[in-house]
Amino acid sequence: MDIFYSGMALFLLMTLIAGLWRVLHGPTPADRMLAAQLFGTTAVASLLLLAQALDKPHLRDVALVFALLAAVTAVAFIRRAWTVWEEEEGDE
Amino acid sequence: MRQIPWEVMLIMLPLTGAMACFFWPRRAITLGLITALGVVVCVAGLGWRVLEQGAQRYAVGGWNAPLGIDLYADGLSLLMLMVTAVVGLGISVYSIGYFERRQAAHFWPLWLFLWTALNALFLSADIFNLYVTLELLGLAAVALVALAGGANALTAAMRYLLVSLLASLCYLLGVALLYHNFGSVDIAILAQRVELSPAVWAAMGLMSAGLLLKSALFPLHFWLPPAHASAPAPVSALLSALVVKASFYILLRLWLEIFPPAGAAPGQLFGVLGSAAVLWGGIQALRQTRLKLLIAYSTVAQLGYLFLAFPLASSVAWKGSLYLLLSHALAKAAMFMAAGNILRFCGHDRIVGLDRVAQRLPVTMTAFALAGVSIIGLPPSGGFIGKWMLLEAALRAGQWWWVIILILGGLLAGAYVFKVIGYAFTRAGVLRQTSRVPMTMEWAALAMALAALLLGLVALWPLSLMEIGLPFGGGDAG
Amino acid sequence: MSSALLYALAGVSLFTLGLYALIVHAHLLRKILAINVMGSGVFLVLVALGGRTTGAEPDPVPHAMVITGIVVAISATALALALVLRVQAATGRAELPEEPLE
Amino acid sequence: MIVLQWVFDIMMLFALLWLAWRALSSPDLFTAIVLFIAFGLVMSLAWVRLDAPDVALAEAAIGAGLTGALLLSALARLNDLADITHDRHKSAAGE
Amino acid sequence: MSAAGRSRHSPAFRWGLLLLLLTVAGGLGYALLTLPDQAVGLSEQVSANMATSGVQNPVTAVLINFRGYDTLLEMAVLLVALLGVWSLGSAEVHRRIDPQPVLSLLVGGLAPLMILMAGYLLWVGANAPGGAFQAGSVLAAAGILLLLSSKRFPVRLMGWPLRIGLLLGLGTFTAVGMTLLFVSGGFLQYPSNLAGALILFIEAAATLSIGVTLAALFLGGRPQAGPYR
Repeated sequence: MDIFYSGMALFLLMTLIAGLWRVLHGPTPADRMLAAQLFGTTAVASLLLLAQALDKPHLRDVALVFALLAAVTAVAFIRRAWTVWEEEEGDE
Repeated sequence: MRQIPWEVMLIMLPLTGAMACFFWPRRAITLGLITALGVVVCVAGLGWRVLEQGAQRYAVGGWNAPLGIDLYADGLSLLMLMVTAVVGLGISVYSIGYFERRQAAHFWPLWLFLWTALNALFLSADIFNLYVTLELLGLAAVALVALAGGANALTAAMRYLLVSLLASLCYLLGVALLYHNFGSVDIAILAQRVELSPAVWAAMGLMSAGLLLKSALFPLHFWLPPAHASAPAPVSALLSALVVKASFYILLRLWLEIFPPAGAAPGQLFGVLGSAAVLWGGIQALRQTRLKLLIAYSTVAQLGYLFLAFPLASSVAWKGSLYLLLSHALAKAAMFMAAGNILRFCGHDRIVGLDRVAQRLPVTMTAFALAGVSIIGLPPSGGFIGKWMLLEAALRAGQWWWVIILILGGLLAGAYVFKVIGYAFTRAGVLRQTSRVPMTMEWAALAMALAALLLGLVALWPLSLMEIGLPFGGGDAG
Repeated sequence: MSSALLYALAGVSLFTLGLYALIVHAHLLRKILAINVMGSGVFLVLVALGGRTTGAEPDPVPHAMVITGIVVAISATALALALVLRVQAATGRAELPEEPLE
Repeated sequence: MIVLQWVFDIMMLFALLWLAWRALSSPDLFTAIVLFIAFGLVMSLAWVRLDAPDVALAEAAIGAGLTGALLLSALARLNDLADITHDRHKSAAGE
Repeated sequence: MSAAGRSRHSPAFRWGLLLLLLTVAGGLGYALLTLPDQAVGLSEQVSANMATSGVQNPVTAVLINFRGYDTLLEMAVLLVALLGVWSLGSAEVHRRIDPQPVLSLLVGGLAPLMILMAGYLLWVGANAPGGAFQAGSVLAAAGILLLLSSKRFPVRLMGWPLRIGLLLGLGTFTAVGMTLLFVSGGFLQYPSNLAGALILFIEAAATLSIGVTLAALFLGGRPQAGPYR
């Protein structure tokens, strides 16, 4: 069972690295940001798996904090970065 | 009857004062002055205790080292605390006249937090706790530099912040290595356990590099002149007199207690860099056209002297270096305060434009000249005693070449001090409107300069304080 | 070589990498990122070395130190970012001038 | 199991170093910040791996979350400021 | 922005630096390899004293009890950073805020969840991973979300209520420490029967303060309606 969970975590870590490609090459900032958000989701998933595999229930708290805090970066991105570009297009 | 733990009061009083000043910005000046007086009383209390009972160790929270954090006060920490209290009181008085109400509301809490950090640093016996105090000190100092506003001060503050963070991280990495090699962060315990290994060498390199960067030893001094010259005058005084000395103090503690087995080679390197600082700082100071920059470069030079004790590494040399440190703190505070007065009076600090300041601001110029006496190292000032002791230590160790540096440095200092005084007596080409300088600012500067002189007249008392707890080892009494 | 040591070595690499970027890059925002990377490196060394004894509970003291360090790091970062904004407003550039003063 | 662990460790450290390197060298600042946020994330996973869940929690909240938000908002303000100064120069040239 | 990656140093300098830093890294790596094989930390002392520390989580015990003085100073560091940011100038509050229904829906759901999470982390910190700093940062995240989405800036709260929030943690820590000095005879020396309660009390205040301070740091300046207007 342990090997199954750890293997899954490893697999998720690999997807995480694969997702980096989008961050580096995503044409718009939104692409990059979304890729980073995807990272967060992957990390949450791997944490939940590790919690099960290592029998450490407190890792679920870490996963929960990840999930919640991902929202803050996303909103910070939307509120700050996004409005600036909208103004640029809309105002002129 | 339970004893009052003065060392705890020394840290918690300015901390509480800072919080109070932050909470009641309108009452900041009153609250700040009360706190400053309170701190002086606490230093006196601690001094009395140390004189009567010898070095003091206090376990915070009742947990003794290595698990907990100890506060430690011996003669060395006591002298640092005393000079901080004297300079701090002077700066507190000076700043009443200097800052307008709005700025005072920012200045006081930051300054009291900085004072907290200084006291905590001089009392700490724990290298990780020292890291926290260093960060507190650094952030407060940066914020105080930025208080001046304007492009110069802001860029200087930014540079200072980056340097300070970099230095703290180097120091912390060293702490990590020492902790994992010997299982403690307490200086006394480390001193017992330490034995030379590659990890200790690495820790020594990292911690020394970080602390040298913070205490601006040549060639790592590049951040100091802009920061010290563009800060508000009381802040410049603070930085030059106390803040750079704090990191030097940690370096001194580490080298005296943890790293002695490392041998003489690193000490020689410090000595060479110190000599370079004395000469380079002196020449640069001489070349400056602005008074505050001149004084800032003079700080670079004077810091160089302190490192001359490392190659000599005898009790006399350490004491001489500490003596120079104390008198430089007082004299440099006086100089920057005087420069602040001149800046306020003339509206600029160009040296050639010091239009007869000597006649028109006699108290300020007296303060500058007296501080200059100590900086040059003429008798009967504190600077003279310190240099004399270094000279003696150098001759006794047969390393005569340091004597040349001491003499050349003194000549350079004489040249730049007299350059300022000379222009202060003559009429400038372009005459300008002048503005009034508050009495408190003038007399605060003079008081600091007189204290620096006094340090030369009562030399025996500080020297006997230095013996308490034997921070410099016993042996050759001088 | 244990995995604890591996992580500590990675910490040293992060420290050096950050130091290089701190010196080489001119933009202040990137210098701040570099300082943060250096900090992470130091924290990694601090915690990783505490777990050298395999099987035992890791040492909690470095953990507490690192939590302290993380909070110090974010305080410094926030102050630095606020300063960068003021520097940009005052000089028009988020870089330090080549010549320190005048 | 042991081999899997080693592979996991090495991949994680590789990801960590690579993210740090790219965050500090990619030409676009926004990308750099996003990579830095991802770096904080992997850092937090590293703390979990090192059996330091308290630090992992702090890193997840501060390192990956709040620092990222701070950096993003600072970058947006910097760009705002640059636009304002740019506009000022443009209008000054026009008048 | 595109110029951000540019460097002003010559290639020779960069290569020289790279070489130097590689040497440094090599030296440090070698130093790490020579450390003793077994960790020589303070685990034993910590576990020996856990019974009287008042909590079950060793990291919380170290942070608030054994080395609580470090944490006290660190709270001061946080406050100093805020003072520094405030002394630089006032914050620019959003110039134009459009009503965004999705965002307010998101925030309306998330913020209470975060506050709940902060409370949970604070509570659980006594015997499991968690504690004041983690809880405080999650609280700060909730605050930042509210700041980012609120249609109106909470001006009325920006005077002394804000300052109380900022000072609460450091103030409580100091007050408890000093009270203990006069009651039990040692600064920050918790009596073992009260330690758990006192630690929770300090942590609760610290959580609130850390949350408020970090959220205020996010504003990037002194709130306009602050005490210095």
